[in-house]
Amino acid sequence: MTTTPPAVRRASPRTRRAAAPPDPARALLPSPQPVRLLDESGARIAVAGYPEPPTDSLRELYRRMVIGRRFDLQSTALTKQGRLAVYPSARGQEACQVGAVMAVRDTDWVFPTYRESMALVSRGLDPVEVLTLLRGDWHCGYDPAARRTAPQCTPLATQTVHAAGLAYGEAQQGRDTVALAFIGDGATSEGDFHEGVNFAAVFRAPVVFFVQNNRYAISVPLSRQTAAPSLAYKGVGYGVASEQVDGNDPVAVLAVLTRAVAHARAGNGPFLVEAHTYRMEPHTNADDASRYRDGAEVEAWGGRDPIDRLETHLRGLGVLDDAAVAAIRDEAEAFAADLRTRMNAEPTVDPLSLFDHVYAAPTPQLVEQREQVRAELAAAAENKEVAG
Amino acid sequence: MTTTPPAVRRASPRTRRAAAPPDPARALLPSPQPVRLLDESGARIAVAGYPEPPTDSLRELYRRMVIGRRFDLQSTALTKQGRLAVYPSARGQEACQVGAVMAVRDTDWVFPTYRESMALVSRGLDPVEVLTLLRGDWHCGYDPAARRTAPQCTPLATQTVHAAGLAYGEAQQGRDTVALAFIGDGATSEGDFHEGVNFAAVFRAPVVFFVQNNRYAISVPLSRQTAAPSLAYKGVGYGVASEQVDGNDPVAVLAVLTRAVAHARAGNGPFLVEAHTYRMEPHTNADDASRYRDGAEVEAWGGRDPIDRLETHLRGLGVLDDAAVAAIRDEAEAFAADLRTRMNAEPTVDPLSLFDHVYAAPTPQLVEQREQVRAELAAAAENKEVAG
Amino acid sequence: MGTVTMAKALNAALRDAMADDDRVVVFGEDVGQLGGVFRITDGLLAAYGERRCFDTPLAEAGIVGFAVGMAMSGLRPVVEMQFDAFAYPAFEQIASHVAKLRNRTRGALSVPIVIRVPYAGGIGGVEHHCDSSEGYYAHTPGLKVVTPATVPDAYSLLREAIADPDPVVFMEPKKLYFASADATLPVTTEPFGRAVVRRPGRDATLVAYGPSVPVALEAAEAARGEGWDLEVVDLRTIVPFDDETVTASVRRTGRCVVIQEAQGFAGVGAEIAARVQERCFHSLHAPVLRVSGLDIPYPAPKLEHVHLPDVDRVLDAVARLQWDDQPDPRWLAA
Amino acid sequence: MGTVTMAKALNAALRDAMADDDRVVVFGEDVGQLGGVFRITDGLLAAYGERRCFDTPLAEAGIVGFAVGMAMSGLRPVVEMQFDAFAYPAFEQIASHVAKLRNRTRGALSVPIVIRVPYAGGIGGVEHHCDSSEGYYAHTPGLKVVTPATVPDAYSLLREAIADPDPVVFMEPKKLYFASADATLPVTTEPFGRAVVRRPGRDATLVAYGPSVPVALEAAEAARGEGWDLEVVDLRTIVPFDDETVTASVRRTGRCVVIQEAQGFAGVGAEIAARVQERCFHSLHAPVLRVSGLDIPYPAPKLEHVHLPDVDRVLDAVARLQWDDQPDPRWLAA
Ligand SMILES: Cc1ncc(C[n+]2csc(CCOP(=O)(O)OP(=O)(O)O)c2C)c(N)n1
Ligand SMILES: Cc1ncc(C[n+]2csc(CCOP(=O)(O)OP(=O)(O)O)c2C)c(N)n1
Ligand SMILES: [Mg+2]
Ligand SMILES: [Mg+2]
Repeated sequence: MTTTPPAVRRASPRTRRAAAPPDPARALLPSPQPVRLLDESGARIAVAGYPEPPTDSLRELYRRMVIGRRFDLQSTALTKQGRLAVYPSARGQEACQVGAVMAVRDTDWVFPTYRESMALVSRGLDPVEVLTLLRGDWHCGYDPAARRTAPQCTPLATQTVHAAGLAYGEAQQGRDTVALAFIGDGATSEGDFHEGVNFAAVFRAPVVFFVQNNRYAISVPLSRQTAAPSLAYKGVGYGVASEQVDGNDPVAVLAVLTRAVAHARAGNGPFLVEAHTYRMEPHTNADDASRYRDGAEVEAWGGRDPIDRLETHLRGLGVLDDAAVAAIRDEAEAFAADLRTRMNAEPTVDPLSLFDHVYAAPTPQLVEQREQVRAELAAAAENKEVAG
Repeated sequence: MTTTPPAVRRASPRTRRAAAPPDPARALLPSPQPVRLLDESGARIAVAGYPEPPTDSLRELYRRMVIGRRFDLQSTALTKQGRLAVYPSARGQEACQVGAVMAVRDTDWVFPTYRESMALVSRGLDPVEVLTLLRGDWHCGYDPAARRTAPQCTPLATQTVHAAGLAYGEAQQGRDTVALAFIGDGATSEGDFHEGVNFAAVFRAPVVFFVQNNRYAISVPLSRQTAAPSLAYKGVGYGVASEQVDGNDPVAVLAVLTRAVAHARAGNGPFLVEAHTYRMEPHTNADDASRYRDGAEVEAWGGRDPIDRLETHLRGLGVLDDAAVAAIRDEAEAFAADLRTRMNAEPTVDPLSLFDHVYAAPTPQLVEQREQVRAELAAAAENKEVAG
Repeated sequence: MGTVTMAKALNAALRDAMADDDRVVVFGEDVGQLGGVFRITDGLLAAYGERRCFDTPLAEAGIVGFAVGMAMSGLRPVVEMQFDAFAYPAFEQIASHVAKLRNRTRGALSVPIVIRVPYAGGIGGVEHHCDSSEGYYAHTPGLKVVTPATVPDAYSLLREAIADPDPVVFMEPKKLYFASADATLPVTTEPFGRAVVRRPGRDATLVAYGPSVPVALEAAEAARGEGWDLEVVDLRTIVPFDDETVTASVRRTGRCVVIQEAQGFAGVGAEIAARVQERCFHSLHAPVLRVSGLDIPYPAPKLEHVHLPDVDRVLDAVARLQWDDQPDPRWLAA
Repeated sequence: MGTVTMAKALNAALRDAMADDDRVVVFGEDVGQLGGVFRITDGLLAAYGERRCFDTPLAEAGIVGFAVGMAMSGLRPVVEMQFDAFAYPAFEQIASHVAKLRNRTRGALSVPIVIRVPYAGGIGGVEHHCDSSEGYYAHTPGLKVVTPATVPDAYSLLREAIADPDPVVFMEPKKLYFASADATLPVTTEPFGRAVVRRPGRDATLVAYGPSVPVALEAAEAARGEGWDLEVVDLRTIVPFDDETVTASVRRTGRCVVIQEAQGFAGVGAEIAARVQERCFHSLHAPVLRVSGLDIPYPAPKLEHVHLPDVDRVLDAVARLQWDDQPDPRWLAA
């Protein structure tokens, strides 16, 4: 609890010059360039510290990315048909969305944002439950406790602090849970990001903070979020190990996240990963991206497609062939067809359920208001009957 | 406004390995050990990049530190006499308090916290006006606009954002103002610190963020604020140049702050300085520091007295002798005596002034409330007269 | 000028204010190149450049605190909070600095900033995008709280807010952004602190503001069929409050219903009801009733219609104004 | 047990709750080694160790958000905000998560956390240390808002808050911390949602809570001299609100004054006045009056006595309750 004045434990400056101690910060700094295990043509690059994940995992990664993209396209289509109020697409970010959730266990906790519908589907959540929020039925359609997946978070960066608390609470209760907190590049500017990472660091909570730097916060480019060489350089200021990765390289994302999760699970505290990627679609279907970025940029990124890259690699390894690829595509089509069908049925939501979960038991004030709404609904139904 | 995908401007990993580009983060990292220009015995150490400030400045620095400490002791004494409601002492932090304000011009802006009474007096503000807050007369006793000194800030870290906005606004209007924002080690954990530094960095606003790391936030030790090797390592995560300094070495503080201010004024953006120091007194007179730190620690820090250190150095240079030291002490005594006298007079504060500055002109609601209070006061005065 | 939406009127107000006073600067999230998610700042960057209109890092406390600092340097910042609930991160800066700086410094520093907050519901927005947060600001001394319900007021009140020496929280009813009206801009309407009788009536007074004003007007129209002639008062500014207009109306009509979208408990409507009964006690034939949002978190789009005050709910309240001079049986039973 | 201060009772409540349920964890700024600036957590670290009671980084949004996460892991966090105004940085976490998480997840996640907020004035504190912030929380659906005025309630309500399945903002009146009473702990008083008549009376009802309860009692005592027999109702919990007790009292007395320290505009007192006139209209001989803090930022110590409701101001309001059944001339003049 007491602290020692610096000079007691530090060598004097003169001595230091003679034999400077290693800078403790070094170990926390990210690689100065994003880690990349596949180049843009899909060829393998060796990077120390990042062994290639098992081939089975890569095949599964590929499969989920294909299904994930199909899900994403289907969801965007559903907005056009008025079946979804809004959809924030993750197309282009498949390596991040799928790679990250594949790096954690079912018993780990995931803290997603609005952007992570694909990640959640990839984690095995029911796509209809995931889309409940965006269809406008209720705020969260899945059971977060059962799925160990927090509600998709809209107030930016607030979930990072929850992840820290959850991870610390789990550890305190002797469970080896890791918390995976998703966050966007823009949201790193929020104070809550700072507080979330710092709490995790101070309490050595097993959290992986995973920044998908897709270069925009709605319309605002990265240059307006930070003057840092890279967002991963924020780690050292918290005493948190960090890394940056090519977010369109699925192998690298899975490898870096696997290392980060292992680091956290082993009790070494949190880990910060920044993935450099790009969203191919507008912010949501309601956004007009042509106002702030040009087609050439989008096209250039289209050439760095993460699915193509992994497919090339796996074909090269002989793990995938035309038939396997076709089978996965068929599976994705079936997935989308099923989703379409199920999204065609509009569930009704009981208006009186509005009063059910404000508190564990309604206050007298809510009981009164509930009674008033009940009476209104009954009167309306009666009027309808009379009219009909 | 548009961004380029990384691979276009970056060499491929293979090429990189052949000739790695210099890490842009390097230039932003602080010295791995605090900069020190005087060792604990007062002997000079040479450090590249930090020339010794002019001797005249050092003499003035010494003078102000002596007066500053005397002011601080007097203020603590005033709390015991009930003349001040509360006083957060800066004893032990004289090098930081005085060194920092000496590094800026009168036309620069200072953003102090409750801890900076000494710094403000050293900046030339009337000590009675500075103590108005702590005497409980009004929230701020000096004219911040005239003195280019924000009100002493209690909500932690909030002033860092104001400093960023002020500095940017000044620069936008063609003025070469620098903003000096004081902050404590504990307050760096607040989200507003993150946002303040980041805004300044993104807009290249000329702000010097000066962290006085006195190792405690009330009772909470530094180890509960950060797991970082040092708070100065936060700079790189914002793209902000940073440095750490021995905060009990007045020469180093002045030298580092002078460099930081020059950096900011030259248009290179903000600069983050962490000074390692120690508060010798409890958090305020109301605090009981024995609950959380032991006497040995306090004593060890007492041995690193910043005034003694500078005095030794200046005597060594022949700039100070017994007579000069005595003259400065006399000046400090006179300063304290004058303060005592002036603090004995309790100013009256007009109760109706409560309504004067809520808005530029009172709302009808406030006019009504003012009238009610006026009537109450009149009735009370009448009762007194009748009774008396 | 013909037909103008509220969004365009707000845009014109910003544009004209920037033209008239080069201390006016506009910033926030997505207000530059994109022109704001509701396009209220559309074209300002092109017209006035990066110095006058710019995007900031994504951090609301930062935006508001930065505005405080810029105001200290002599500028007049107008900042946008993207949605109501996303102003909450700035709450400390607003409550502890924006609202208090003039007071703390005895007027030596002022904070002539405008915080624009698109607020309230009715647009099918997902959670956190539809809060009615005016109550938090109205309860904070030192802030002025303004909310237009008409296109001319949107223009005029925003111009006044920018010119005002005090900080103004300017609440923009999202659901009215694309409602249009015949209006000629520029226009000057009644100043801050003046409520306006939007529809005269003899039988009861509906007091409303912002998004509830059209609901009140519609209800008044519908009430004609039931034989009630209702007066509708549009507050326009919540702080300062126009006691005079409200009180005069209720004294005349003897009955009053207050309408707000926000959850009811301890909100602005409570204040209005409390003030009206205090000042009009002997004119009242019935208690002042309130129609407000339910005391629940804002619901998902599919159920927001259950939450929001609508014409039926207003008429129900009017019907309970004891026209037969009989006490409300609901409260007698309790 | 003899004489106990409210501070000690709160300490005992935490201690006993921690003994009874090892999911209860206490954290915040300076709550460990120091025992809190008001010593409410004194000795908890020594008794239960770092795992159960610990200091955090200095960041209120972090503290509350961390508590949310810990609650999700099955623990029952009790966090301390050091002073009222220093909870504002946590406002987003409180309004958008703590208050809403149960609702958002249809009850799948609950947030059984207690946010302790030392609040209100009367202790000569400098700026930002004396805000009465209960209005912000009471206006936020999903939060329970509790404030004890007596030593037994301090103990019992805090125990209940910790055991409650919902988030509770527990407002502790600072000026009562060191007021003591004869009390035997542990003690169980009336549950959440029940107001208590602290002093029966026939002529008028004073409704108060937290720091204003002693003022109300003192005023009632003083009023005897003027021939008024005043009833004093202590709300204890603001949310849920006890309409039954308040309404029954006012129906009996026919007159009501609401007292709160907070600035009046759109605060809890407004809600109470609005509810009472709504429910007791035909029993009221005079409008419901409010005595509250002024609509100004909390003043410096030297002037706080002008701001705070005191006995004289309460008696002035009581005197204006139209005992001669004449309207208040102030409002007729307007
Ligand atoms: C606190 C808060 N402020 C503003 C918003 C509005 N908003 C929603 S998404 C978004 C951009 C986020 O960008 P980023 O963090 O980069 O994530 P991305 O959308 O690119 O995945 C903004 C400003 C919000 N949801 N929360
Ligand atoms: C937002 C906020 N939270 C809490 C406090 C209460 N408080 C006042 S000073 C202090 C400790 C600050 O420590 P540090 O930043 O290290 O500065 P020092 O007092 O050591 O100079 C605390 C917790 C506050 N003033 N503001
Ligand atoms: Mg982004
Ligand atoms: Mg400190």
